[in-house]
Amino acid sequence: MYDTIGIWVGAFFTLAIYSFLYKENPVYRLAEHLVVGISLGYTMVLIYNTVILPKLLEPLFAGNHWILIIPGLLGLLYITRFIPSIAWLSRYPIAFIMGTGMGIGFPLTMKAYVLRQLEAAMVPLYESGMPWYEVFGNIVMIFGTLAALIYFFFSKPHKGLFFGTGSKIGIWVIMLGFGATFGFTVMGRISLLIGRIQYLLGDWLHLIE
Amino acid sequence: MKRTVPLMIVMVGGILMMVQYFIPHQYSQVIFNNYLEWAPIVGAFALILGVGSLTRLHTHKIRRKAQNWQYSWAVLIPLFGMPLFALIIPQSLGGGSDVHGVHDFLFMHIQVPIQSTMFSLLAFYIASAAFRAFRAKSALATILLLAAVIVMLGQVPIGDVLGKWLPNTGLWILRYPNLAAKRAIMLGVGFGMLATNLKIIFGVERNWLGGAGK
Amino acid sequence: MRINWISIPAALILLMIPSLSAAQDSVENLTPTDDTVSEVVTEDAAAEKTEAQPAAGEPLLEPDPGLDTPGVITVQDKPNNAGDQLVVTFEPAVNPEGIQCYNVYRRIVGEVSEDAWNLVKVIPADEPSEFIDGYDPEYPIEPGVLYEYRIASMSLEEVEYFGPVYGAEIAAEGEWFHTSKVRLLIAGSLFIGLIFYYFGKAQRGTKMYLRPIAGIEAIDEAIGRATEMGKPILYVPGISTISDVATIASLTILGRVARKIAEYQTRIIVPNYDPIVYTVAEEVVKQAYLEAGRPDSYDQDSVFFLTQSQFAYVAGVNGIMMRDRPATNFYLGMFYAESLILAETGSLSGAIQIAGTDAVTQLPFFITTCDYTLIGEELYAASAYLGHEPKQIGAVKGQDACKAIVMSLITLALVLGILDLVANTHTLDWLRNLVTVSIVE
Amino acid sequence: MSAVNIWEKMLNVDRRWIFLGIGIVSIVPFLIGFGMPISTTIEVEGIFNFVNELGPDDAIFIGFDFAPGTQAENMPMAVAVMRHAFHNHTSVFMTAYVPLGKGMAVSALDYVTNPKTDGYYERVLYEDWVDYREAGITNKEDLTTAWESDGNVLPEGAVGWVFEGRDYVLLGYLPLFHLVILGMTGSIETQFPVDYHGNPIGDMPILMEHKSLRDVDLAVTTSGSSACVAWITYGREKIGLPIAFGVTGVMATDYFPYIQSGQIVGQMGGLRGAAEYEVLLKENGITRTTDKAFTGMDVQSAAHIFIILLIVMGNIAFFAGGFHKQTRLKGRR
Repeated sequence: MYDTIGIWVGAFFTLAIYSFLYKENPVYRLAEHLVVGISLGYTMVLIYNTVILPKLLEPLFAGNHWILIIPGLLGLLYITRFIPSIAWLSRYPIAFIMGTGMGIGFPLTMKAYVLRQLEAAMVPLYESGMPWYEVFGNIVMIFGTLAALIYFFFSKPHKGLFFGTGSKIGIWVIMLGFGATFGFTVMGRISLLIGRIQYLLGDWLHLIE
Repeated sequence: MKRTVPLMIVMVGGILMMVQYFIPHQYSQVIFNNYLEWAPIVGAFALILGVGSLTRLHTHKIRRKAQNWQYSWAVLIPLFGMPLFALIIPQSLGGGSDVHGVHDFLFMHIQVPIQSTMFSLLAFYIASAAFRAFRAKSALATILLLAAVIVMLGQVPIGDVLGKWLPNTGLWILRYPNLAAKRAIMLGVGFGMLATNLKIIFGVERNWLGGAGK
Repeated sequence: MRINWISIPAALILLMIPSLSAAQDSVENLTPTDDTVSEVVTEDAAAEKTEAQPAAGEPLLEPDPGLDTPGVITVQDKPNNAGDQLVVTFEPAVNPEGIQCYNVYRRIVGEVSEDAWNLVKVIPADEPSEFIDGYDPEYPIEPGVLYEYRIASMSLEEVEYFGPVYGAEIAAEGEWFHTSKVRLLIAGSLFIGLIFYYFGKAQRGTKMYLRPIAGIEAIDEAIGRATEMGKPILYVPGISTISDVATIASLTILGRVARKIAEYQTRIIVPNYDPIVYTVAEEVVKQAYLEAGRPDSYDQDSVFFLTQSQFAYVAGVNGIMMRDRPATNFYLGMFYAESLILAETGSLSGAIQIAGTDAVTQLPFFITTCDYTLIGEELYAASAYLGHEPKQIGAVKGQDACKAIVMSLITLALVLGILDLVANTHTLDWLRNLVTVSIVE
Repeated sequence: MSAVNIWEKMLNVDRRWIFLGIGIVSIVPFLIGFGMPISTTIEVEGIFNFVNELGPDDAIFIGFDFAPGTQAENMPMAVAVMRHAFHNHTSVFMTAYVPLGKGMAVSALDYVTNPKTDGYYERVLYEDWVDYREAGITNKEDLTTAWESDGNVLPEGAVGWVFEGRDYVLLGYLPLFHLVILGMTGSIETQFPVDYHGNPIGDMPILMEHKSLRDVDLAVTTSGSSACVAWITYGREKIGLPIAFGVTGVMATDYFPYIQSGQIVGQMGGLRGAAEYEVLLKENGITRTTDKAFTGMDVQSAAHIFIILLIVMGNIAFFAGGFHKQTRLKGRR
């Protein structure tokens, strides 16, 4: 019973959203507003159950973690954002999260985004037993990376053999990459539609398995 | 006090965390472990900002009877109903275990279908845009569209049926030219992120302070 | 300008020398030297040698005299940690027959009660007889504390046969620098150094060259056309928050666009998604009208907050496009799925469209539907170029220098790779090793 | 009526007709069902083979790092990996990077343990086998034997038991999850003292054997945002934890560099990636049938063809109608 009602309600709201394709209407507007309220309400419960209660209140009331008052108070400063005269106090917790996050991120980004990628770009063009299309692929990969980097190089005009031709090849490679992204994006959007149709035809109407 | 202290917090915090990475010593670990304990607590309160501004926006709408103000109730009621049902009256609808409460019903059978459907609207828009806006206006746009068509055909079973070269070419584009483009972008973005990290830590970039008075 | 280019190979060499030495360091770390190995103290070894202790819950079985126990245990401090790990090596039993696994027990020296022994590791008999103790969060190793170890061979019937107790002579200690992170430190310092070098240069007022970005010309031209047609201009600053780099860049460009518009006396429409971005955007446009000397022609209603719901925002902006028929649409900033719907409607309304974002997944849609697109970093660079803030230009320069280093290294690798192929050498591996950062700490 | 007007009329067709077209194209193949075969790629095989090598002593993480918006793509991936792990008796930890991901984890588990699902696993809640735990029976085989010898019969259609706290544990969501990953490299329990039911996880056999991420063999992140990268930056780069990606089609192309550099063991991209995994599961006899992703691929074929036709027709109308001659900007590309 619970499941049946649930699926009917779900199907109703699914169709409510699709009605937007025909025309904007009150049912769509209702669905749109509901989702904003529910998702934030859900997050509130979750944060309370997973952080505020077990990591702040319980240790505090257990009495041996008084130090946790500091992050608690720092967090409460967010509220000052709503009192214009002391709104600047809300910058403190933001600064704490922002600064430490930036600091932690720096070496790790350097490692994952730069050094690892640099290392992986240094591959031999040919190793014994490689089919021709892989060798050709490696050539495209190395020269393509270089050319695309030239395209994003702002200190020199895109003229001459190196910068001119390089950036031109670069933009071609970038366009091939974007073409792939385009194709995959189309695939992704269709997949989401497929998911909904499976829900409507299968879970709701039982027309398909 | 209003600008200097936050900027100092950012700088001290940032440098401390950066240096900490290179020091394996136990003192540095103690700082780090404390930080791991504190950060989620501070971060959790950020939710107040979201809840607060949403409540303010919609109560204003209701009070001023602005256009479509009735719908604001559809935001406010579940916003405060969810915690009410989850924490204070977590009773079950279907009997038995706690998974079948009102709170879970709202999430599983309203939130999930609506959000999934919202995104699937894009499938319709992509079809429409394919016909009305995706133009091979220039050489570059033409390459892009050609690559897209090959990849699109290569990714679905019918590509295999049309000819083995289709999926193979699609995969080749993905594995080599696409990789080169994405790696170059990644390196560029990586440097961009690193530079932004530094600019924020050293107070060159201060936009994040904005919006709370001078 | 010339000096910058000379500094790059110099920096390269700088990068290589220490990393080479670091590579040697890390090799040395792997081979233990004598003074780091502790002397092993045997303690009533003979007494416990044959003593068998049944595991809890198991019936007492006849001790199997054939089951051998492991030999000498050596303990070393593991380098590059907080003093909470020890490397424990033991000699496996000479006769491994009938041994299922080895149970490793540890206790603090001086604690004598029987429950002082903690089972810290179970090693199957066929696995290497070296392990790192201290990963188990339940039985952590305290820095500066001396421990004793003993290992039991467990038979297939789950009976334990204890070997002798060995005391470690050294305690775990934390180090003040992680030697395997040298390369990362060098790369990081090099980056910070370059960025600050260009910051300094920019602040001293050195004029720095940035290549003209074609998008800027397109922007001016598009504004001119809107003026000719007497139609408004739509500026969408993306749907992200103020902390997004793309949003910041977009607001800088908005300033420039608004100034031109104020000069030409055209109308601008800026619908906003984020409340904070809205307040900043309003300031930016007001300021631009002021700078253009026409503060009186600023229209209060031109910058406004629309809604904070993705699809409602799109519907709102689409409505503006169909009603007001702007001659030019700017989409600059961070975009998500809505980019497609915006650009499609705009293209249908016949407007000139200029887009710019660092959201890679949305770029293909902009490229196929818009007249001009700023790709990724071009957006940042354009804003630095237009914003005339010296440090921002300095940062772009610094990043370019780093890209140059990366490009030279990849080129060098390419050359060495070909050399390896032709001359059958192994120079590429050597170069790769220089930039390889170890994963496991 | 001139020729140009026909093209113009065609281009300005009410888009609701196109909406209707894509709607029909996406529904009809479901009702007919071609079941066209799908070939597998090395990117997905990489993950499959990795999980296939794992046994009862090993553990994996499945990160439900997506919101309901992308569940159509991400959910089949997570479900496929979960079924693979349950089949091999590999322990499964479930976490969520985004708040709404916790709900996704719950519904994935519900799906795999739902009697309506073909080849489902019968779930035994943590409190239901407390006696066995207290008697010290925590080994997977012993537990099943003891459980069945006490009169518990595997329901018809089920392919095995899964014990909460032994075969799986649902940890859920925490804010600033990248820091949670960092914290779990030292100890999982300090980050998640209790599971989502509120059971203390420290007493669970699964936790006693896998106390930190160092004791975990693989983390599969199913993600609809850049959340997956955090597993690399904070998990892989810190302790070398092997990572596998299950990402939406929109993001899939961005992460090919990570595959080539060896930072991830493999990647499932979009519905196609999930379908490949389902095919691998079936081919290797781990499941009897393929699942939702595979069924969806027929529709995917039809829809792709339809969209390509639209692009081609649109461009023909555009060029034949002479719209391309309305040059707009000099600096255009």
